[in-house]
Amino acid sequence: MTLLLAALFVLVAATGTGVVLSRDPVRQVMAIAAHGLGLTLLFLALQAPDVAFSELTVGTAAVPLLFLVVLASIRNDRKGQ
Amino acid sequence: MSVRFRLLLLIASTIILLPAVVVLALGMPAFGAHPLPYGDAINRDAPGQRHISNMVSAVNFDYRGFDTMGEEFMLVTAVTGAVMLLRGTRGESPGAEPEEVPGRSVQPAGEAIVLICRLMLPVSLLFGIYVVLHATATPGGGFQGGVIIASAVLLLYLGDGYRVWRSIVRSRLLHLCEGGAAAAFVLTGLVPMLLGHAFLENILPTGQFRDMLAGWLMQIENLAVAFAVAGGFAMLFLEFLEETRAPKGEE
Amino acid sequence: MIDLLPWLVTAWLMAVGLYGIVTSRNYVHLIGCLTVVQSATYVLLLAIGYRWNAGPPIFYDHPPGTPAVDPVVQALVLTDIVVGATVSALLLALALQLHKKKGSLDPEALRPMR
Amino acid sequence: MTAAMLPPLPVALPMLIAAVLLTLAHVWPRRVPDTIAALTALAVTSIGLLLLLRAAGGPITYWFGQWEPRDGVVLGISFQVDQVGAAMVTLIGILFTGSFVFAWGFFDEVHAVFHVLMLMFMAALSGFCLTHDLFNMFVWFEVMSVAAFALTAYRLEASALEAGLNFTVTNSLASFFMLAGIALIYSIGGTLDFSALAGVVGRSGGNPVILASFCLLLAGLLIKAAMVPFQLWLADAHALAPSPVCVIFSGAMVTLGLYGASKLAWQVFGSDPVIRAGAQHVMLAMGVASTIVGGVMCVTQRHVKRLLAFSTISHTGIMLIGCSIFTAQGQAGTVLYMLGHGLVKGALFMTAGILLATCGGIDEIGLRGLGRQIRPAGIAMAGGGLLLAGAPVGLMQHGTTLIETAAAAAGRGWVAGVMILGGALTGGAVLRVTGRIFLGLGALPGEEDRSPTEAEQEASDRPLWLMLTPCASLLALSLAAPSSVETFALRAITPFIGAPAASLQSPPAASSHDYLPWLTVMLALLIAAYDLSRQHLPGMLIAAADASFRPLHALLEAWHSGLVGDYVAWIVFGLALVAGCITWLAIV
Repeated sequence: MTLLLAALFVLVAATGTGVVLSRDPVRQVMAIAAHGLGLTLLFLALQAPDVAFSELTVGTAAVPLLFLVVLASIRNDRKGQ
Repeated sequence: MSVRFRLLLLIASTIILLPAVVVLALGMPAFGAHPLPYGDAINRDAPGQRHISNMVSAVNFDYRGFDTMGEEFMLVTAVTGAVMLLRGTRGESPGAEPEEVPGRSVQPAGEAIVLICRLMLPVSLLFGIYVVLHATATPGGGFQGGVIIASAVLLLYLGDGYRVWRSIVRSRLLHLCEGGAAAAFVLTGLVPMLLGHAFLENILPTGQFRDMLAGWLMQIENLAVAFAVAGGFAMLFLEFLEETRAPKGEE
Repeated sequence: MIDLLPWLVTAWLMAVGLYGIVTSRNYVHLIGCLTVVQSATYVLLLAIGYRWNAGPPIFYDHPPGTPAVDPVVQALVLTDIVVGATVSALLLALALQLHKKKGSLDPEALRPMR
Repeated sequence: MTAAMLPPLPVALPMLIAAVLLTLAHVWPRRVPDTIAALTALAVTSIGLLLLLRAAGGPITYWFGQWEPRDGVVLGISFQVDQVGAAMVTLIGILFTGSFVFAWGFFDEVHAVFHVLMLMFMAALSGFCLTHDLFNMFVWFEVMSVAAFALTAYRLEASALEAGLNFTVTNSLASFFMLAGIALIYSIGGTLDFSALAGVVGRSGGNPVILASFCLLLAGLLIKAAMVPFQLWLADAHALAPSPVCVIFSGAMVTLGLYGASKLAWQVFGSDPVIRAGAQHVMLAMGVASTIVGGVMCVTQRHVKRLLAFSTISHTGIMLIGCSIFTAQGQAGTVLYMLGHGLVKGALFMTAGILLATCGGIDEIGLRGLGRQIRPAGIAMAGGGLLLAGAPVGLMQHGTTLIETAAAAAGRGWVAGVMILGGALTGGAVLRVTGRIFLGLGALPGEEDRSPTEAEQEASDRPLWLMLTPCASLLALSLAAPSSVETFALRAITPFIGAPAASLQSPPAASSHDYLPWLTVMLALLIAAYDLSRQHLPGMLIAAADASFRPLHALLEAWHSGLVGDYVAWIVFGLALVAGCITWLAIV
């Protein structure tokens, strides 16, 4: 258990760093989803299934989707001009 | 100010904060082994007092229900603000005719995709409702279930396309979902008060332990949250997706 | 080691997120960094509520009375995650509108009243 | 309905109305939301007044869901209504009533979004004032922030959107800091109730975790209160939000950050001598810096709303100085100053709104002499300027007297000088604006010519009297303070600072420096007169004065760069300074 938790804590730190370091917005969306997934696993290991569930639906699905939609419409905007 | 100057500021801050963080980390109570009087009291008393098995829901919808009311209104506020910003000059009238953005190839969705989406829609809708209803027994509840329901509705867009999605998902209906649910939550507080109890006091019978519908007033609050979250997220999806289309008649 | 790790990870997520915000050249990227700072607070809260060899605070499969972790912090985080997402949506909406008006998302190019 | 039901109502009522408006506004005639919103605000005002009366006998505690503490464990959330909190709720109600009347017919959209957001804003501000639970305080802090973010960008113009983004990013960080602080103290105390937490702090004095928790909470709340070096977001947000919203921002929201900080410092962390000493020094330093920076920036602005925004920073700095004394007298003075400043600043932002509506602009230099047709607005603005400068009447002056006496008693009489400087600079700036716009003076602009400005306009089809009435009422309310208000404030402050009633101090002897208010007003008039008569003064003098002042102005203006990266870097630096100072004092 200790090892698993330690590994997941490190994973979350790594994915969070990934979100910051991926400067290309599209790649960043993937990083955000990965970070959300990492958090979900960590929360599960921390015995918080409710929170993990919430993070899974929001952090790995809804928020990245909104980011993608925004990026798509920005691309459209560029083409329109 | 240049980025270099900002980084200097950050480095200076790090030099000050780093020792503080180390001292703090060393001074923190032992991970996983320190007393948690509040949580323990809930874990000890809530099953008996509230007859429900999910302690997180007990905290959210009963002991600290007032916080959840605030959170629900925060959600409604944020969604209202985002929708106001997105509609902006576009106005509210739905583009009945899907506009096509020049230079963007619009392929009709393949039949397989349409089929999968149509199949997935009821399944995920049911799953969302299941998650909502099991708030007091097992992991799940209005917050998570609401997001799932909103995402399920989004499958309409992916499968059947813009026109069907727009004709089924009406923003007025979503406003009703959100606003009505928020009003219902306040009423679960006000009605007990008008009957001579405290604000948000759980005056209904709490039902059987481990029963799906245990904790009556909590169920109502849970449903209110589910409607607000589902309505709010569906509204966000709707307005953001609308943005990917050029306004009508601009070509 | 595991005693310190949660707190150090929290501090790291905060620091790296703030670094990202300060150096960001794209508002969408900046909003992503903001969610990283926010995730730090979730990790901190849940780590504080954790307890070794205890189950989730849901007494469906285990009878009440079995050791369980703190449900209060979980309730706090649970609501905040969903609400945090809507605040991100608000920020994205702001950024999107701004891009429509100014055609740019670079914070260095966008300064109010100037 | 009985009186025992009052405490939740300032929150529940506006929320219910907001939810109903959101659901039904599109089927109602246009003016219905205006009416309902104004009536709700009026109802909150009267609830605040009733609470003020009922709390006279001691604070009222209200447990939500009937979860009273059992066996010493606090299970639920409570409101604790003392007279200070009730007075703040009353102020919020008054400001919102004024703002809704002022904005009558201003916002013509179908969904009454403006009213929904404003009502949520009001509920959150009231909840923030009354709550006795740390996480609940955070919830209301977030709700008020979110409503404020959306309202800032309401005009949907590029600048307003940028200001909204900067505001959202900085203030979201503030709430993350607060949440982290809450988590830290929860790890030690295992409770969220103020009283229970105070017990925890008392038991485990000097614990670094509690120290860190205090630093994070203080930083979060002072970002909201816009104290140097956290102040950078404020000028953008206030300058670009619609004027009815600015009334609330400056009058209530910013000062509530300070109110929250001092509430926590007294009610939760008050028993820790290290934190208290640290907070005294940090608050004093930040207060003095804010007063001066705000004052200097204020006097060099030409965009009237931006000018008023900087004056808010300056005056909030004065309030922070009042908090930093940590005596009953200083705190009582701060509360009076908050109330008076809220009313005066609200009225001033309304005069700015009148300019936007009738003259179609907000740029002081561009509007020179154009205000001659709306003389009553000029009188209101001049009155507001004199009150800001510290004219010896009204609530603000009573607050100033108490703070100055308390500072002298604590051996820091010199802060009176800083307060005079702040009052003179901000009052002088407002008087200069009045003279230039309404009298057509000051043909040759000074340093303010170099400040940023922007064309702006607000709906112009509203009758002048409708906008002037709330403005004049706010000014009249701030003047209608009987001389017994100081005694009243000293009595009301005892439960707020958690002092036993026995330690109640006798009312202060009349200040021995009766000439001080006049000195400030004279200084303000001098500053305004100098700026307005530049073309008549010898060129050598002007050039010398400008040359010595310009670098300072340029530096400060460059600091308020409008770049979110800068703002966040300074926030981190500010957090480091706060933490560093308090840690240093803990070690020494």
